[in-house]
Amino acid sequence: MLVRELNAALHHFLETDPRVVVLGEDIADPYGGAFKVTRGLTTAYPDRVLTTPVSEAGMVGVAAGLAMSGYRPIVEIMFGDFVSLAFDQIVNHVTKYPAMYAGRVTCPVIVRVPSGGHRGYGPTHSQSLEKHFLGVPGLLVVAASPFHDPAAILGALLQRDEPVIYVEHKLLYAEPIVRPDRGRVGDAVGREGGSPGSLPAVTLSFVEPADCTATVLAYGYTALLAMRALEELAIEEEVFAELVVPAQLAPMDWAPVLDSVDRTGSLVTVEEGMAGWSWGTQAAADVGALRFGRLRHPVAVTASGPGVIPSSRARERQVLVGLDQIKHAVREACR
Amino acid sequence: MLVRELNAALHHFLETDPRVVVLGEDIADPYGGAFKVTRGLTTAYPDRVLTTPVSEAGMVGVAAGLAMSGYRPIVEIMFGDFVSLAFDQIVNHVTKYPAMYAGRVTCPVIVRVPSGGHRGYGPTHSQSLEKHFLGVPGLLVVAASPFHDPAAILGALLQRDEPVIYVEHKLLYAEPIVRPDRGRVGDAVGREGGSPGSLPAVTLSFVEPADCTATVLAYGYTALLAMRALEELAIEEEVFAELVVPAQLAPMDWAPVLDSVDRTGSLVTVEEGMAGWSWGTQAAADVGALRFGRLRHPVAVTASGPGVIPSSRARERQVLVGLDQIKHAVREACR
Amino acid sequence: MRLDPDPRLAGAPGDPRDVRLYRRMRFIRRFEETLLSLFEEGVLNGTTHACVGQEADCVAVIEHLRPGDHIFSNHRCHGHYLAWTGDAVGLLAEVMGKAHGVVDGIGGSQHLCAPGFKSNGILGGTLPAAAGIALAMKLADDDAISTVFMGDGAWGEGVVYETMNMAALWELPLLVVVENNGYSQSTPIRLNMAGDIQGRFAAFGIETAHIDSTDVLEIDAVAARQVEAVRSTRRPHGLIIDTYRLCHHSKSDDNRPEAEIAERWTIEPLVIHGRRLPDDVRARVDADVEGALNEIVARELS
Amino acid sequence: MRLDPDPRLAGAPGDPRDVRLYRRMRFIRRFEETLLSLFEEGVLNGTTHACVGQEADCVAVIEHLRPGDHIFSNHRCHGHYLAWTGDAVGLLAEVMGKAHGVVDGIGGSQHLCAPGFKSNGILGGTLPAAAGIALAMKLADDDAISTVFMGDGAWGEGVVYETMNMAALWELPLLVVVENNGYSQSTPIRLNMAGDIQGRFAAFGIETAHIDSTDVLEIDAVAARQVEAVRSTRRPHGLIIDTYRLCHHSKSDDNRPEAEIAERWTIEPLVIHGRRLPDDVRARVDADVEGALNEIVARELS
Ligand SMILES: Cc1ncc(C[n+]2csc(CCOP(=O)(O)OP(=O)(O)O)c2C)c(N)n1
Ligand SMILES: Cc1ncc(C[n+]2csc(CCOP(=O)(O)OP(=O)(O)O)c2C)c(N)n1
Ligand SMILES: [Mg+2]
Ligand SMILES: [Mg+2]
Repeated sequence: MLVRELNAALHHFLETDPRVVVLGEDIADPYGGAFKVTRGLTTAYPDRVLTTPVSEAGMVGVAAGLAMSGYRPIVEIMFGDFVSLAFDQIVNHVTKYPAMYAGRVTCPVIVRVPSGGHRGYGPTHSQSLEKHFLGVPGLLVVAASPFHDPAAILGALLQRDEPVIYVEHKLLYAEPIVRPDRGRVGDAVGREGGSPGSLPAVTLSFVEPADCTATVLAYGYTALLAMRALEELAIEEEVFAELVVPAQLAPMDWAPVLDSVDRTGSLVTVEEGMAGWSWGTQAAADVGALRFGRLRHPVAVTASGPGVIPSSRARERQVLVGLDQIKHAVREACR
Repeated sequence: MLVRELNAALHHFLETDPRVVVLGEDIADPYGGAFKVTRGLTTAYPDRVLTTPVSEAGMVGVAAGLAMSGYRPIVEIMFGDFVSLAFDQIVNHVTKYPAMYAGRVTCPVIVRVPSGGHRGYGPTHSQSLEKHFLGVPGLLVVAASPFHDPAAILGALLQRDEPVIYVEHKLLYAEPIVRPDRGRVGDAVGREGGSPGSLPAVTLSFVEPADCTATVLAYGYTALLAMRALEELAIEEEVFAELVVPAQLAPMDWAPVLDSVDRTGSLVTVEEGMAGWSWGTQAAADVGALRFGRLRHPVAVTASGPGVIPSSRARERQVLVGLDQIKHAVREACR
Repeated sequence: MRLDPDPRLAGAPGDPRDVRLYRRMRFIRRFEETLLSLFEEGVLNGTTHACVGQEADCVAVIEHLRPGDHIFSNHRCHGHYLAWTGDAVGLLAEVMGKAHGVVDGIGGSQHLCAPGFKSNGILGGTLPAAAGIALAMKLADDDAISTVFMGDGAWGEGVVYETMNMAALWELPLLVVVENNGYSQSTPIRLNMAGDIQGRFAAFGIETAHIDSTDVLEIDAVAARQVEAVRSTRRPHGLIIDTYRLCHHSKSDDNRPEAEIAERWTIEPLVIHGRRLPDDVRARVDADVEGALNEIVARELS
Repeated sequence: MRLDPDPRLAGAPGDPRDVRLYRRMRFIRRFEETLLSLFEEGVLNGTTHACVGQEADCVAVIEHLRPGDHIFSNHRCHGHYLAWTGDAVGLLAEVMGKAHGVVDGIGGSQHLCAPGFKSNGILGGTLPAAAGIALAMKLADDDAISTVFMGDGAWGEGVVYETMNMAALWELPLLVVVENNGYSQSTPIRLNMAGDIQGRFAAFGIETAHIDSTDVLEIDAVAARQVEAVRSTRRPHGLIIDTYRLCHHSKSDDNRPEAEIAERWTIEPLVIHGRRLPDDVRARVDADVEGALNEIVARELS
């Protein structure tokens, strides 16, 4: 389960890396954080794990100071919806310092944002706001996925000097992590790949890649939905597509995507964030340009809404990207 | 001059519309605001024009309360770079209220953001952060332009109920506003157009539209740069392109763009914001899809950086979109 | 304002004041308890923040507000909403995500809107909006006041201080009611707050009353003074009520010492004020509330 | 720390303390005046915020800081930077946008970084970073302290209060120096601040010293106490210095009453402290500073 693996990873890095400091609201034991990702940390490392007041901007700012002093702060924003309060600290402080000080400092702050809907938490506790942080110069936007080892990802991020927003979809917490292993990802054919310097992407399909006629690019919880969509389409309709799941959303490593698109000739992107200037639009722009004239269809950007996320479960389902919407897009793309 | 016309417009609307309230830092006379857009307002309308403490989040929040009470607050963020501090108020309050209250309220807050570089103000006083607000559900993002009457735009916005971010590039303040008039825009052939419900876009060219072989989509100060680029290309190289300048950046009305692209078969977008998930990527995605297979080239998204905006003028020029970069992109697109 | 609520819940004609206050607190208590059990039964989903134990604040403060006034509430808003509107049907339907809910099932438990009432689950961010509403009242130059309810934890948010400063500078008719239940979600106030809440108001020269009580009559007296002070002076005032939350923060997230909770059950608002009523009267009111709520729940669940 | 600066500017060996303090203030004053005239001549572009009139704060406070300590400054950072580093060449080159500037000409006037020193032009947002640096010092368990300079106007920003709360709660070795020059850009403090600055610190239980003075010796004595207090108690402290800015806020934006400004010229730091030096000594120091700065300017402009 993602929540257990993340919790174990945090214990591990606090244990092995004295530079790691964890900050967040209500993370102290016995409560151990709203989603229990931080359970046990204050007990084991009272000095380097601080439960903070309800001050999202302040805690990210404190993390900036720690990071510029050689520490590796990991900040939990209780609900990703509240990272909006740290927008200035991330845009005008954390990401600015290394560049505007001409490289005299690094500011490797990792901001964890438990995000996403499907829980009926309503308009201010269900959002996926990461799209607003894409393209902030110097910022890495990374997403937990059902197919990436969170410890490996966090470990890689702790080796790098860029600040990071790490998106964790709430619905993934209770999901198992299925790692690529000897050419398979669970029931699917799959492998990990990507360019040096970028976090790896996982590519998988339910038939041989050569038989896939579309590429689906999805991250986080929508990667899980997309996998289900591909499985159902393969079994029920003999429609075959390949799924590419990046861990790194920005900057984007297009290599694994292009590798697949060059086989399938068609691309669908899926994200839970609201439509309009969303993550997938950059895929449409870049892949559309890099493979101009070589795609059978325009890149299909699949997103939610736009609109607020209603607390009524029935209405929430209508707004958020779902299985049917994904299957429809993939069906079209496979034609 | 934009600054004079904006100032006159604010005087006019305060005079004619008792719902209008103006808030901002250092806007009181005799200082009259950092860029003098608000000069004279506190003297003429002391009750409805308030100089505020240095509290960007607070003043936008106060505006939200005023707006939900039937007023029409216009907030000045001294430098657009600081709108980052109001990100939560805009995303989780101002734009949320109308939708999450099921239409029981409107929250028509207008946030003015003097933005942009080319003045050597350095990394935190030169940015164009509007791209991060594109695609916020319920939010209009609008930009002042050299070809749009600011009074007409503000008047139209005051008739609407959506919250607005109104981007004013600092370099436009001292520029004259050239209005489309009887088929001409200054020395160019041009007209205003667009779909009902959207603010009009201005389309212009230095030769007959039929002779243009590319469309350039640019807003704000880059529209002025693009116009120069087109003029020079026309005169020096006999390369002819058509310029489309929208006032409304999000949601985007593609009609005037498609109208031009259907003639030229090629599209270049220009913006001063940082590359990556920028305004132009949505044009690439949408126009690329709407005119799939009918464009000669991929949509060329032209933006700055990415990176910080150095205070050194020489280095700043290297980072910000400039005339040569635009001319190069247009030359390629016209082929 | 009232959305013609059931008199058995919001107050029956001819209720003496003591009875009326008890009835209204009992109504809120039983509504919240009903909601929590519906969650446990899995009938409801999403999240909720009940105000069990804090009913005296809602009722005592809102007794002194009138049509034209405005209330801005936070995530723990049911008591405020019910005390203001009496609208049990709309709120239950809203939490159930129904179309006839307060805001059509879109906002849910923490995002309510009715004439003179709004709430938002983003902590602290509601304060400047409440100040803006107060500014609108100032511009309209009437005697209405804007009231905002916040907790102890919300003092972590910077925008709260930005608002205090503007409200004091501009002399806005704003009443800031702090329901200090000693905890911010799981965190005791000593781990979240340096200094104290009185000092936070004092820093801006805002006159504040502080009461440590769950007795609706005691709170009522102080609330009356503060509401009247804002109304007449047109300046912001604070009202700090030290209270206690008897339920979970949300649904199943309580790590507080059992002894601490148990002790607070002995001095909760219904116990304290209930004693003042003859047993038969109290029994009748309890029956009224039970009857009215059961009808509503039955109707909404059918 | 010092980037082996010119002793004629940063302090000559064997300078008696009085002379040293005067020299360092004179250095900052003349550097800023030189910069402003270069702007007027159009040699420089962009923007700058000079600290003419506030030199006593920079010098008196930073006298008591030592290698290992850290300073976080704001938009008006030249005096702090020069007092800490003595690096006139780097700062002039930086403002001129040259590659050998403090940060290669990228940051410019308000975004400086040197060992133990940083500044940022975003008001208030520097405070949590300074607190984070203090937290790092606390974790390292040495006796270093983190100092942050802010103005009266920056108290408008909410994150300042979020920081005060955390710094006090977590007992961080943070010294918050408030240079209260009575104006936020064009706005007098009475239009920007309800209550007073002392009250803002008191709200968080942070011990604060307040001095209304432009006399470097008076400020020096108080600063010594506050720096020592933070160093020894490892708890945050405040230092409020009421002062006055004699130059424009930035380059040409001063609407303050001329009489007010004129009066402050009669009690500015160099006048007050200069009186204490024999005329010949003062003349020699002035000549030192003039000579050294002229050489630097000539070299950078050539
Ligand atoms: C900006 C923001 N940060 C964090 C949260 C998560 N959260 C919801 S309630 C709560 C505790 C609030 O405590 P308090 O203000 O004392 O109110 P109480 O719950 O005690 O009534 C927190 C941290 C939030 N809703 N908004
Ligand atoms: C977040 C933010 N808002 C607004 C500004 C614009 N600004 C620059 S300096 C200044 C006034 C600051 O006043 P104060 O803190 O008293 O410092 P002083 O200039 O008097 O030294 C303002 C409003 C800014 N730099 N940052
Ligand atoms: Mg509480
Ligand atoms: Mg000042």
